[in-house]
Amino acid sequence: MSLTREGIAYLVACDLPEGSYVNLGIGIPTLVSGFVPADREVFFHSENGILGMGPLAEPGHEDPDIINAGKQYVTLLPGASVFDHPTSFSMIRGGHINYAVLGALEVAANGDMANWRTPGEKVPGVGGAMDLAFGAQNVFVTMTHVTNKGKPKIVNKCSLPLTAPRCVKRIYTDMAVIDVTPEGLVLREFAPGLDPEAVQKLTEPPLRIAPDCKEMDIPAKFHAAQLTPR
Amino acid sequence: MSLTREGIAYLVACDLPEGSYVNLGIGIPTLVSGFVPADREVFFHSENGILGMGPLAEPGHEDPDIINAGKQYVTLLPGASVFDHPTSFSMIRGGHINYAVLGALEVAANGDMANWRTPGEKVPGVGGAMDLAFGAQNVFVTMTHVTNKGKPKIVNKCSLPLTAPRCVKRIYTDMAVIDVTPEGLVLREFAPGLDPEAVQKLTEPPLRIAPDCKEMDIPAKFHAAQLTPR
Amino acid sequence: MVNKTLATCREAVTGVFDGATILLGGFGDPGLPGQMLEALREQGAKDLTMVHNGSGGGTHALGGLIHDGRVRKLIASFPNNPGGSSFQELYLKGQIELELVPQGTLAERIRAAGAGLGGFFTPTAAGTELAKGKETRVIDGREYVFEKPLHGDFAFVRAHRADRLGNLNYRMAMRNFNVPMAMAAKFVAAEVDELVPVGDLDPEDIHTPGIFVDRVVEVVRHPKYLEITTEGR
Amino acid sequence: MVNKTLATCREAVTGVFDGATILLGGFGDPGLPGQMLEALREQGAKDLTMVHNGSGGGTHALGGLIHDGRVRKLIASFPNNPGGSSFQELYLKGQIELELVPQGTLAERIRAAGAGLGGFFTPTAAGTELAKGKETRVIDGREYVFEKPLHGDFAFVRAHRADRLGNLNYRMAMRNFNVPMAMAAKFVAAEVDELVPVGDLDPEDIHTPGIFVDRVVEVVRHPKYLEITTEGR
Repeated sequence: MSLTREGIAYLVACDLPEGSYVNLGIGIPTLVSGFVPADREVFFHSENGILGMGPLAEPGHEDPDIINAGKQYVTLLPGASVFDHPTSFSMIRGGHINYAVLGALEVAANGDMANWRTPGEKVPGVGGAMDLAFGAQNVFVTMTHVTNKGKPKIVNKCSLPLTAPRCVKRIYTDMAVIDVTPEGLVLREFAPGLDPEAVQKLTEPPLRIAPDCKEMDIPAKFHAAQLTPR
Repeated sequence: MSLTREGIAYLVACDLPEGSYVNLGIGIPTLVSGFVPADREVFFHSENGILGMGPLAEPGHEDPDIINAGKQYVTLLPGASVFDHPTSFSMIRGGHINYAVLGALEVAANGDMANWRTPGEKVPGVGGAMDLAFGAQNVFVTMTHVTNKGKPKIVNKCSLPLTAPRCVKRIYTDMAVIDVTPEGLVLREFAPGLDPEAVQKLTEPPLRIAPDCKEMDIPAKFHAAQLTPR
Repeated sequence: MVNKTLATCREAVTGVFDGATILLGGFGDPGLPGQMLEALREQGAKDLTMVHNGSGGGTHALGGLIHDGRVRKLIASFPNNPGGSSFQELYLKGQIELELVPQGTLAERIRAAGAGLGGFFTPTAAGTELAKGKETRVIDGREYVFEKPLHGDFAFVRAHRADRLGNLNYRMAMRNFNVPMAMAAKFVAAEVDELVPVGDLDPEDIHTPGIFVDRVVEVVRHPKYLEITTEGR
Repeated sequence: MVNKTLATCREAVTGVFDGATILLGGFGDPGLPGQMLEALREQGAKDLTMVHNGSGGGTHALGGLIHDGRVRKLIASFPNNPGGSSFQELYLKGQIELELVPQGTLAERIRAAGAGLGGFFTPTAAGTELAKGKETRVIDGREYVFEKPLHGDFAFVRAHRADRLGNLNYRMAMRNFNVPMAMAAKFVAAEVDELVPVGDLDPEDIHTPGIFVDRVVEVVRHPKYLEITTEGR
């Protein structure tokens, strides 16, 4: 068994503490905001100068001057603020953002992360990915555990150009939650129906098993029959 | 004959073109804003985050949150704006301020200027003086031509610690208006009743006489019988 | 009386010369001076270096300028935005140069130019491909990359309201690159939704003081330019 | 529910430890957190490094802290402001250390800390006494001085309005050093004229977003603290 994309996002949302300031990357991370418990205040940041971003705007109610970094029309929650790019990236690079949740192509055992150049991509683009990976207090990665070809994305050494070295704190996949620690990767949770050995089999570097390692406690609606395609 | 302090300020005010952005230092420079012709728009900047500063506030009408860099209560003119210190000094250091009008203790023939440490002063303080001297597009100096002891303040080489090297564009004194040029000091105007020789006598470096050098055209109320004490 | 207003964007772009470096504000649609770009297309200057977060979209505005072959070089963080086909095509043909800069570094380099700094050290990109060939330095135990200021000959921005003194006010997420870009070019022109009398803008609501701005043009928003410039992150 | 408000300044300064570096906002009276300073005097921490434009005045607020011998070092641009007698007396006796920094460099060093930069090159002070012993570099033909970021363990600022999320709004010339200082310390507390419900501050009127702020205390303005802190440029 494994998790849906929503399941991965749900796990991240559960781990974001009240009062935290969070930047969500494109892909699975954008789903995170939808799973934050209603009674928990978490503040979402957008690189283009918004703090306190709410859900996407309802069709017909878009404000043309309020978009997120993915250029979607979004809303502002009460208490939101707007500012310019230098201020926005001061929040990121200055270590004020508590959590950056980013998609990744590869994560290495030492926390190196690659997410800005896909193998086939001929025109490079980096956007705010590096600033986030270098600047946020905690970088959480969400991704499928393996590539479409079934190869591990958690590797001994990244083969793709790095976004930032040694930046990842925790990895959320459709199979597991893994911490990056100075002593290496530590398996904290595995998807329902799996066991540590099954996760290790699809993970290149050796996993240490956390003393309190356990099967995920996650609602059935987030269970998937197979590994989620990328 | 010479000029009053107001007379020096008047001369500067006449030279500030319409639409210019100007920072005025403490002392004679603060008098400049009072002599800008009523039909000429000149914008005054204050280091603490004001552009478009008006006259001092009338007693009883002070706004506690509107002061100038000298900590006096001032007013804002229509079109004024307020901002933080980094923005304010970006205006200065970034070369956006057209004219800084500053008092000085010494100016050298090459434009070196000293105005931040007086000889007797035991506790140093620099404030925004260096940023202005380094950053403004044009540094105009206003000062009495000689010290209280009758010594020239326009010297071959500054003896006091520099505020900035080679920064002064023009010097306004109670005796003369002198340009600092790559070819040395050039006398442009002299006070009514004086002549170039009289100015040269109290100026250490040699003065070149501008082809159109002339006696100042300045109202009689700005004339002083003697040199103005510092 | 100071009057920085002009009647048309055409007049605002007349001075642009071949080979100029142009800072182009906006991020997505908010703050993008679409009409200035259309005027620039008509004006004809070529071999331009354009500084913008993305590469524009389709064949309009920045995308159009690139499509017309008028841009020699793009300095951007995300030129592979969806829909930015003209750039991508020309880039793959080797007909346009690219300087790829992380978004925060791009913003900070522009700010440094406006602030009169000679350069700065940023942690972003240290140890990655984008730091190759750049000076690095370990400061207090962390590795930093040296970055230089990025000045423009021209900056074109879009604001919400303005007065004849060039004071600009932005709505919501319009500030983005416009605030630093308006500080960092020799000549700065803004297209704005609305011109208001001097004094109508509260001193606390002016995000770009007039000292930074040379020309202002009132351009009522055209729905066309709210659609065509959409780009991804 | 996030609630960054505290009832008293006393609670906001409890964590200050001996030897801490404190960024103190304000320029003259506007934006000066006078009650935080009084609370700090009572709190008792010593060997402090205070970062402020001037040295305060008389024996109140910053002047009082200095007068009480609690400040080991002052980092300032204009410590010789008229009325700042306690500092000047102690300085001449060799009982307090001074790091003199040009005002623009001081503001930029604080901003650099908040922005996560490792340092920057400024033209200010190149070739003068204040650049002695500092790294200099010629960049594009001009000489610059290298300056490092200036971080605080604590920052105390004063704003006009705030909400429980720590969002701050400043009136008029209150922004000064407060905006960069609120970004540059591990713990940031603001005293404010008025606490308002979340949503009352327009997103465009928030000058220090709550992300930078840890604690907020409503302190009705006391005329005393509008007088005593006056200092010269």
